Amino acid sequence: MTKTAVTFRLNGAETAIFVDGGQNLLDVLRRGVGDLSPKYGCGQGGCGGCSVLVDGTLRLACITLAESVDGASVETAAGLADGPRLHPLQKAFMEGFAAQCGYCTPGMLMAARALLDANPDPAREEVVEAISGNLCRCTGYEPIIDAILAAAADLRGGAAR
Amino acid sequence: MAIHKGRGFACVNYPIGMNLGGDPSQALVHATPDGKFMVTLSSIDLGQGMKSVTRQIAAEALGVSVSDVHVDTADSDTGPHCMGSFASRGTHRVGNAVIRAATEARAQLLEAAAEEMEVDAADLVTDGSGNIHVRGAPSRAITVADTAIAAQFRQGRTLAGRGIFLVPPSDADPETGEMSPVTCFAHAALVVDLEVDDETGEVTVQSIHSAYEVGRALNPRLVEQQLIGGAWMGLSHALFETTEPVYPERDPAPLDFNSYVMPGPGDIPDHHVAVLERPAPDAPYGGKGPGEMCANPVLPAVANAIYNAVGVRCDTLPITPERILRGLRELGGARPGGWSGGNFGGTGNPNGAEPRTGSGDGAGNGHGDGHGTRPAWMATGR
Amino acid sequence: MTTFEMRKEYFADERPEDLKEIGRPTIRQDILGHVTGRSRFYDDHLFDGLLHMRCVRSPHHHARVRAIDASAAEAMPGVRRIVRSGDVPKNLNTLLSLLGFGRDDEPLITPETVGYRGEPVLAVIAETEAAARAAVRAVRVDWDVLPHVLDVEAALAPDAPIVNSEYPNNSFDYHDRYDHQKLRFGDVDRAFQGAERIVEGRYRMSPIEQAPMETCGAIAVPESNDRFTCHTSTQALFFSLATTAKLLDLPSAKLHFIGGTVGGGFGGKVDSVVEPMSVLGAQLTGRPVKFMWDREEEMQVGAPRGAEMWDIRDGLDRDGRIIARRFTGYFDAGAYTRLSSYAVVKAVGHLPGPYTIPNVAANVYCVFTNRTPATAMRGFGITGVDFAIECQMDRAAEAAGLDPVAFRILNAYRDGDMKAHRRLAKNTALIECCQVAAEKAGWPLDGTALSQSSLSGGGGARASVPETATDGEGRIGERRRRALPAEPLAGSGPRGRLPEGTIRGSDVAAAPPQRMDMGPGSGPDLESFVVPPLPAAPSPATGPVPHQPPIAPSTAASSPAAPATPTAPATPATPAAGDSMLAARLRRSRFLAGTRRR
Amino acid sequence: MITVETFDTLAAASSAMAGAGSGNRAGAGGSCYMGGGTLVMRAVNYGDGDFSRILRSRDPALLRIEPDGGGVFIGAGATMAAIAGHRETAFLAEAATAVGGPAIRNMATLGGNLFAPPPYGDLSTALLALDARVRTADGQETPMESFFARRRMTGPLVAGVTVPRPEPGVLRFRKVTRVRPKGVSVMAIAVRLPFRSGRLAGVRIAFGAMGPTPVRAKSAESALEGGGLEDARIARAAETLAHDLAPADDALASAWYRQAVAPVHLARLLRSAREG
Repeated sequence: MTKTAVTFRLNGAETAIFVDGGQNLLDVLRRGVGDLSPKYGCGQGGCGGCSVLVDGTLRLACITLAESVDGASVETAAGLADGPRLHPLQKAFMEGFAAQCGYCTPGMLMAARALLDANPDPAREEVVEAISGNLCRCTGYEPIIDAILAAAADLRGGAAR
Repeated sequence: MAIHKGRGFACVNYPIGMNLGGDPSQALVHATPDGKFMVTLSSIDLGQGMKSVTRQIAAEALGVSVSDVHVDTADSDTGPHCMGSFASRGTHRVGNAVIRAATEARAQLLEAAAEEMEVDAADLVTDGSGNIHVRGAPSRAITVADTAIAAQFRQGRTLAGRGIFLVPPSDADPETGEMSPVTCFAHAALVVDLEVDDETGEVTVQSIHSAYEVGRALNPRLVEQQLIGGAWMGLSHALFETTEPVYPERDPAPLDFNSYVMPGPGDIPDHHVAVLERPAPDAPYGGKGPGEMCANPVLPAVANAIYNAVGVRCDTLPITPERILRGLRELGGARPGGWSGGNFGGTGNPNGAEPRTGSGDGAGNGHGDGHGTRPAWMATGR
Repeated sequence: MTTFEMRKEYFADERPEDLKEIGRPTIRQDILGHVTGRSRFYDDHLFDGLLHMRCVRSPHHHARVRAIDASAAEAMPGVRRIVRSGDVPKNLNTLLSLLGFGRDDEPLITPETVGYRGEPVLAVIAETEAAARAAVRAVRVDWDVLPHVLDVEAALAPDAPIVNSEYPNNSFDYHDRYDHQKLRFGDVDRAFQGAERIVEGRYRMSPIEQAPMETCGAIAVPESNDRFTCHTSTQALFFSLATTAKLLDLPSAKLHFIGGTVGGGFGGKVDSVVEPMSVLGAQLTGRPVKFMWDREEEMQVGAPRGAEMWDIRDGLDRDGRIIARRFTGYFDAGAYTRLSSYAVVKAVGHLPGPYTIPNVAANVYCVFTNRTPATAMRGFGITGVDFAIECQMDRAAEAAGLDPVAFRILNAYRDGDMKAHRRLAKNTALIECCQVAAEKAGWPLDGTALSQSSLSGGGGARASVPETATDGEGRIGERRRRALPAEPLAGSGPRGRLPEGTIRGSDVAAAPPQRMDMGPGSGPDLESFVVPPLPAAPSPATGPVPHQPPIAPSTAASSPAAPATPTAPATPATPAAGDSMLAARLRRSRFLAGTRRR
Repeated sequence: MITVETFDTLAAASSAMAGAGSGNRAGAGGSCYMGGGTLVMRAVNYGDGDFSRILRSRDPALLRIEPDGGGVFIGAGATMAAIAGHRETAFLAEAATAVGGPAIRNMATLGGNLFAPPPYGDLSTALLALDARVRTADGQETPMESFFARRRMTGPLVAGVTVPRPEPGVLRFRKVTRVRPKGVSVMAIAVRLPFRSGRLAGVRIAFGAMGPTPVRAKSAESALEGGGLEDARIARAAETLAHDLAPADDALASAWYRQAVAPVHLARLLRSAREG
């Protein structure tokens, strides 16, 4: 089988790997590179469990052709924390009981991160829209929406200080 | 077009644990050399909070801080048997097993402390934050850590416990159905307020006011997670979900989340929850598992609210816009407040609507007289 | 918006508040792993040389495999192993065999006749998932398509296709005796005759997918110590381990199962299909093998909560008390038993809902149809009938002209009441929940409803078990006898086409008293048998018996002309066989015995 | 096994595709052009595409959104997010935003939307209502309607569309879904309602998910043409829909339901247009 070399930055670290034709980014991140934070939920682009940022843009890794990220910067939930220091979103999800089984959480965090990067002061409806491609089967979404709003407030406060 | 408001009620009880018993769970507890405790299970945490609630139960039963307890699960080589995480059995069965294991470990802890302090173990109590002292004399104390070190390195004593909980198996009688299904029940009641679009059959659920009796809320935030998420799933089952939309035909069959629909983050109603606690005598600190029963009352309450709104009895799940629309067509249009009336309510009626006396003429006649006036209970809540 | 309040004033004197850790909103132990993406779910383990296993599945609801040609698939690049039904050492199981409940009826990989669309007949193990998929597509199966049945009522008809050869009546066998589980408490038919109002309803629900965000899966790894480690998404670790040991005929000591961090389950991860598949794959290849469902499989092949249908008939007195309630329930099990048989028993134990009703009867069927087998889901055995009951309660309240909440409080069970399954109610709190929910919603209740309590008003006369009418209707095979093969069916005992209520001599040992009068918790009082008034029975003499309403039509208010009381044969008193049956069940139980039998 | 070929220009990709004797999607040669991947990669993941070769192009022209005569040219590679966020295509923002969640909108392209089977194709429905023209790699332009009538995976690759720019408020869009805020279409409706001297002139009404491709409701257009948005006229237009729509049953809704509520949703959309 033909392999294609792909080079990209993963959470800031240079990464190079050979991929199969048609292989998706989720598979490459998980099995190839060993970043297990994005999750397989459907392989259809329908659940958001594999949400990652590619060059700062929210994408679904399971329907991203792996070789299309050659030269790009990929960010995953594994890169959210700064060493032991959690990102405000992580803290807010933790304190707000915004995860139960935790399987949707990494994807949800990346969707929220994409929102807050673009819009530090979102209205509730904007949060709802931002996570509308990310499914959660446990929480009923309410705690997740609250946590994202709390993190936004935290981030704004942090910026002011 | 018209949007019709409706409100519906339902209440349920829910059996806790596997039906007919025979579903044991075990737990092991042991101390590390300096008095931290490991709880070893083979139970599954699938989001309901098994690791967290058993940790709190163990801490309580041991008399130590939750930060000094860690739950390790699930490895069949190290964790003793557990029947599994289903049937709302986790808190009840595993929790009881953990209490037993922790109680045995605690007894050893107190004996070890008593030996160090040269007092009677029966006179010792724990303060829940790492100290053991003589009852009524907090200054006559030893730390849990020192006790554990002494037990291990001086006394040669283990601080460990084993626990099992089993509701003995039973059977159902073939002729009468006599049986001992479970030992305790959780309870719930709720009111759903919604709107029905009588031209499209679309339903918008606006609010839920609920009361859930859970024995004891061992961790109120975990209980809240279950109740809020469970009510969401109840709405989903009431209005959205099916693998066979035209059951019993198998097609069309949803194959993805675009066609297997569930309420999105924009479909979430307000939910005002009250939790009542009537501890079950045989449950860990009285706690009953809230994880399954929370969804159940939502389904019929939604159906009843739709009937209240437009007079269509929705007896088939899920209650899709199509089913409602077909019902409306059969009915010849919406019959809001569809209900044949009765003499009830009267006190604190926020609408000021007069109670009516209806025909009460029996089954299925949901739309007798006086559609224009709503019974008091139909009034929109706060 | 969510609000959350603890109503500590209720049951305060039953609840010591001296606890330190219990009741605190302690943060979840697993939350740091969840928010950092480092929680290890089953698939979050990496193995060199991991192989991928996928199934060839039936496109038909019911079909026989004439031949399978896997030669092209076998020759494809990356394909390591074709796995055939013959590779499964003990290729027949029923999940609840671990409890000694039901007969083995389902293969892991089906050798010949498939009973549902999606049933596996072959598996492929390959280097990549893509290679496995390509190989699956290259397998050619020659199918002999058979007639199928999808509707529960049609499946119970005499001439319906046989879905599951182990249960040729298309219904699960209860107690080696009946084609349904019974509940009999008091005498509903007599009570209907005295009822002021009759309320009836039929309620249905279609199958529901548990839809955990993590699909079902397992990775099995051959270890250097001649064991297999299995990382699994199971909800029941030892259940899956024991099922795997049984199907693969492996000593359980060879299996090391690891799980416990699961991406949602909701009942869909009890079935223990993925674990034996992956371990089998690891056995056959000597390499780590992953078997997981994609989302399409999760939705259509993974067992859903089954469909149900409930008929409820209520009789109300003048005051709006429910004096009789009768259920006929149908659980659509799909092609194999899985857990549906047990859901039926659980549902029967739950009837008639949280209400005190002096006369209750139910016949509940576990029906086989040609669809994906059903299994557990959040609310197992209860959600469907609770929907039916609570819709019915609104209908009945309407018929009685009562406020729906007040009507429920009027009929609610209270401490000390006898339930239909003959155990006393305790620790009840339905009334208080009704009151609090109504209060929060601003739903006005009258003084009577507000003054009620679960703690009072129960017991006394409500604590007794009423004189109960029983019957022998629904013996195994009665319904479909004419359509089935002539030879006797295994496990169903001696039978003949006898009128309902007739009990043959050879059946007497297992036959029940026809009417029993029991005090709370007591055994049957052998002195008090009387000949029961049985409901009107269908004539046994007329041709193929169409599926009758399992409890014969009542003769209440709506048709007052027929207070049918056919005489039934009196029968000698024999105590119910519950104890001996339990013993048999325990003897059969592999799980309780704790060891695997050879 | 899949091979992927990436070309610097659309023309090169198009001739490679033509050389393979196939078209935009799976053709005789088993080649498939991939834009954003939302549909193609799903098929790859599930192994159910009938192609073994994926063609891509990194031609920057595919991403262009720019004025073109009296209208706008949108490159086939422009994503929903790009269209929703671009000043030149602000009139399409509502329809582009109706597609998927944010991640899908960052990936899904105009080109893919033109070929998406129902219940997808919301943006294409709006483009049909606007009488856009599909431009192919060979420079030819085809009206949307003819494009949909002959839509197949053969022929030259699509370079983009040119869209006549509607006056503000002239394009009205409505998506009916089961799930909020985002679900796939029970139906999508796009109407172009240009008024000239108080009368409608050049009405176009398009429905998505009401047939194998987005489709015009021409009888309803005629009912409105030359008049205003009076209730009676709206009712008359709504009544005619059954003639022009041919929805299928799917897991979201039956054909019966779609037909039953299409007049309701069209009438609501028209009334809301009247009310501004």
